[in-house]
Amino acid sequence: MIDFEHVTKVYETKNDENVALEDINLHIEDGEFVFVLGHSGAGKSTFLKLMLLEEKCTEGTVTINGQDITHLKRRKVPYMRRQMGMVFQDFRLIPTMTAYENVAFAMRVTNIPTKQIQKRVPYVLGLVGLGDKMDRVPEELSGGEQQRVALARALAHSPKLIIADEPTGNIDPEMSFEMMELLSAINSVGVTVVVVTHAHELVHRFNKRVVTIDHGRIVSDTAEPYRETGYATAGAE
Amino acid sequence: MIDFEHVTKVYETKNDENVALEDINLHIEDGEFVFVLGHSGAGKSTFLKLMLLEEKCTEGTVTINGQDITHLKRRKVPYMRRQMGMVFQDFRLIPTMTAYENVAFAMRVTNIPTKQIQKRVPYVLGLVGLGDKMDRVPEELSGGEQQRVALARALAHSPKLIIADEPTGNIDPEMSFEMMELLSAINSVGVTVVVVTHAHELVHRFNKRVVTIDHGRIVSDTAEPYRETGYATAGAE
Amino acid sequence: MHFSSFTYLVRQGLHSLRANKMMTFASMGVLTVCMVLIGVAFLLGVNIDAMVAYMGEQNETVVYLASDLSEEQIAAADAAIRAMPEVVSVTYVSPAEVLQFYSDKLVDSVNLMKAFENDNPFEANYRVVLRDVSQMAAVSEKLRQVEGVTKVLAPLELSNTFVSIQRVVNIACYGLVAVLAIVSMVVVSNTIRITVFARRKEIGIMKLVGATNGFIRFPFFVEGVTSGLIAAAVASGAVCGGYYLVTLWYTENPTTISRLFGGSLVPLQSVWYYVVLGFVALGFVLCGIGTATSIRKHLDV
Amino acid sequence: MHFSSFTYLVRQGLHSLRANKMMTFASMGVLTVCMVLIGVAFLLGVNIDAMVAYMGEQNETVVYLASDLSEEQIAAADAAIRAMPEVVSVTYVSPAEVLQFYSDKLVDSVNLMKAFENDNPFEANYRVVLRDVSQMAAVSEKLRQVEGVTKVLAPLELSNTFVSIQRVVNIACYGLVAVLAIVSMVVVSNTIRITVFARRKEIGIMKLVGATNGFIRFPFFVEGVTSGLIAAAVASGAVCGGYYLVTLWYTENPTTISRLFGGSLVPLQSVWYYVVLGFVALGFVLCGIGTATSIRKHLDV
Ligand SMILES: Nc1ncnc2c1ncn2[C@@H]1O[C@H](COP(=O)(O)OP(=O)(O)OP(=O)(O)O)[C@@H](O)[C@H]1O
Ligand SMILES: Nc1ncnc2c1ncn2[C@@H]1O[C@H](COP(=O)(O)OP(=O)(O)OP(=O)(O)O)[C@@H](O)[C@H]1O
Ligand SMILES: [Mg+2]
Ligand SMILES: [Mg+2]
Repeated sequence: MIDFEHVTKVYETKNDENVALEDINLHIEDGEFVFVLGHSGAGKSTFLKLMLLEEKCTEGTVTINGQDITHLKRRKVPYMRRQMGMVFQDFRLIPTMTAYENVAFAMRVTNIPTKQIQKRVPYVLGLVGLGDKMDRVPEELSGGEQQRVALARALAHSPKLIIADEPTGNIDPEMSFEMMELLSAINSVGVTVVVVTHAHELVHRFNKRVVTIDHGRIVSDTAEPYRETGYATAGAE
Repeated sequence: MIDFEHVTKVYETKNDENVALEDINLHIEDGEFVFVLGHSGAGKSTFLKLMLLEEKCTEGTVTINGQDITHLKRRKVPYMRRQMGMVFQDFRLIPTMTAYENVAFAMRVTNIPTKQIQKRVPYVLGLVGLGDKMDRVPEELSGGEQQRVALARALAHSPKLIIADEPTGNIDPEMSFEMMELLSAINSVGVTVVVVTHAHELVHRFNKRVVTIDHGRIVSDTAEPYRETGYATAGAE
Repeated sequence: MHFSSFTYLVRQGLHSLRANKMMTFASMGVLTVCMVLIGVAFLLGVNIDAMVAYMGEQNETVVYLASDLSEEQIAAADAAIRAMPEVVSVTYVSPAEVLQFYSDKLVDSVNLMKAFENDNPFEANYRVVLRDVSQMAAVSEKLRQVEGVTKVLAPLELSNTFVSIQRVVNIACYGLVAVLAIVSMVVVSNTIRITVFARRKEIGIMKLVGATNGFIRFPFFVEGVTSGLIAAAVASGAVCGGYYLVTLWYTENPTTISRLFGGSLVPLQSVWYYVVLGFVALGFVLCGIGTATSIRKHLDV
Repeated sequence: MHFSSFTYLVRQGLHSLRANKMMTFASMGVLTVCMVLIGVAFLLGVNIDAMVAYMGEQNETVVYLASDLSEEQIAAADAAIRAMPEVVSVTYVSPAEVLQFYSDKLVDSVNLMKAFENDNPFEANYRVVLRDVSQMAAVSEKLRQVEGVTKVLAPLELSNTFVSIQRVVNIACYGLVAVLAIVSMVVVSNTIRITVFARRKEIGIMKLVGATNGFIRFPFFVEGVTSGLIAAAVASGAVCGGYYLVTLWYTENPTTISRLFGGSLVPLQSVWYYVVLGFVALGFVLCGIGTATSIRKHLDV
């Protein structure tokens, strides 16, 4: 259960203030699958970063599983994060670790026993089609392969909530579809999934809830199955 | 004029050898607009990197404007690169420089007079819709905004050849279309453009030559306007 | 912490030691050089100290006995002086020897021997060497109390000067070691700060993936300690090996000065453990704790 | 290079100095500390040198004249001795003064004054002080050639010892400075290597965008030189300021030992330019060239 109440995020840069999100109110139930759409710079990534506490909101409160994360004690933050799996827009793989180690690290953090890790890591890397590239460091992988490692890392420790920031931006349509189906399958066993994407044809196919952000505000939200809105299809066709 | 003759690229990693490209033969005329499609990990980025000499091919020769760049003297490499504009898949913006400075740097390198730079940089940043975010460092920009800065940098010094590696992976469809139109417009004044993309709907719209790479080999090439091939639409619908 | 986590984190630390080869190497180089410097300063200090101490051993207090003592009284005084724990050696000098000494000294000017041939005016005396020059004032007072002693000529001014020279040398040498240690700390901790800074993104990623601060810090600590200990090993080898060669050379090539200071350096056997232990401690503290603390500010993610 | 490029690159260098504040600061700190260390070693060396030289000035060669010379002959000899350029001062000591000296010395043992009251056996002599102790052998030979001189007593062994002590001190002090300079080079160049390594991606991007090696290197050079010069300024201030305070304190708190060495340190006025110039040169060479060369291997893109 995710709750945004009157959330505003203002970035302060050297020269100006930048309102990335303004008065966001949103409720996501456990087990939902939500697409987040929006123009470049609309505030989608900021929206996700607030859930992970990578950024702190300027105003309002974010509640996850009944826990007000905006006022969380510093040393409780890691435990909160472990309940989530995040695919970052810029991947954020650790450059000195192989694909295997990157995924294993996220599991290690949650004190999963070694035996289980050794079984699970090849499995999830296999799921994203990288079973044969586990021992490569990120630099030795193609863009799409790195992105899939990031996806595998987000899944590996079986989190209750998966947050993915354009997880298919560097992947071909065929494989994007597969990845989205993977997320959908995970969702079907009760995991909440929030996906930012620009791939509108995928959104079309997957008939899920769509939240559209524009200039820092939620301009449309379909709790019902996906309906074509004016914006959402503007560039897709 | 770009010529690939029997080009093979093998990456050597710690554990294995990895044939990224195998016996590539391709000819691109001056002023052409070429889309490069392919699965994730097919070898598209490698193909582009060979043109920029970021990687050296293992076998074969790459000729650009009649110059065999595989046997270029080291100190001539920068001059060769200046004739090109590259949009990297991972943007590669200099983190300590603002958007303005990043673009200006690529122009400085080519000894363009300061006056001209001061006029041109705001212009190209305006073209990609970032006229108001010139003084932000990459960290303070959204993913799509960073990608557009990278695109602006590639255009800024008016190169003869533009190479773009998934330049719209982080941009919404609407703006992706605008960016592609920008590239198309630049192409129409005689600049050669090579674009790797996963956005098949854009490829559909722009009716250009399409080269498809699969497992390191060119599996289809349409010198004629875009035809639907089995692969190219597999995931696009 | 689970045991499997522990071994994982240790392996993690060792792994990133290899993965960041260049940085490890450079910062280890800095540390090694600092250690060698400290080691050399320390050995220099030890030797200068030993030389000064050697010179201190050359002290001589002259004790005159009354000339009208009986043989028993002389024997008693003799025994009393020799019994003092502060005294290293006692030499009896007869009046004839004193005369001989001075006439040798003035051989170019006058013939004292001849002048005093039959009537030696010099008195017999004891030349007393003290273990510790700084006790000279107290000991000469004690000597004065011995029955039969008429006069005690202690080179008190010399001994004072000597003691303050010793203090200065001591302060200078160990001060130098301390200063170099502090300098090393600044240099090494700055170096570590740079290497950690260069890896701040990595740290940020770990945090975002849900790692606790301890989980991130521990491998850095292991990495730091390991490179600190490697540096200590290299520096120990270099310093001890080098010092051994220097001692050999020094003994085999005596000079006027070196003879003045006893002719040999402090042997390696009696100092190597200070050097090695010091280096290990330094490597452990500087690198281990330095690394662990300098990542702190990057942990606020 | 165009002029606009030049100014651009200089500005670029200064900009990245600020942009990489943390790294600049840390590596500048390392350099400053190394410089201060070198400066302190240098000033120590200069002073020990001065002290040893001061002690050398206390040398004394004794020249005896034949006792049967006429007044003219004595005057001629006197003039000849005083005319020697190596000689700093000449003191005539009459036979009575010599007797007085020895009788004072032996006052506790014998009354020499009384023994030789009427028949002074000592000869008159000249006490000659040389400018440079190391010339003692040569000068005493020259003195021996002077007409009327019967004997020259030069403390040759002492002078030899002194000269070798001087050499050892010299080697030790300037050797220390040299060693510290080398250590600094290793440390600073390693530090620079790390900072450059942390920015290798930036360098790679620049290359891919078509920058020539020189174009990339120049701002790094500017950055290095600037931080080198800032470090030099800070270190100069610290060392010269600190030294000034020390000289004041030293003169105001005389001790037995300090009086032994002349009572005052080498004044700041006569050394500051060595310090400042040395630091500036060091900062320039180490940082500027160090940076420019250590980026080389990252330029192969
Ligand atoms: N530096 C490298 N070392 C080893 N293997 C590499 C390296 N770079 C790429 N590869 C491998 O070469 C193959 C082609 O990589 P390339 O980056 O060209 O793919 P791509 O077509 O651009 O894929 P994507 O669409 O995912 O970006 C991949 O299998 C990749 O794992
Ligand atoms: N650290 C930052 N400092 C200042 N401004 C920022 C920062 N991060 C993002 N912004 C600004 O906030 C706005 C929203 O950014 P955000 O990254 O959320 O966009 P987005 O919707 O994810 O866009 P994209 O699709 O391009 O990734 C943008 O205008 C961006 O320039
Ligand atoms: Mg984003
Ligand atoms: Mg690619």
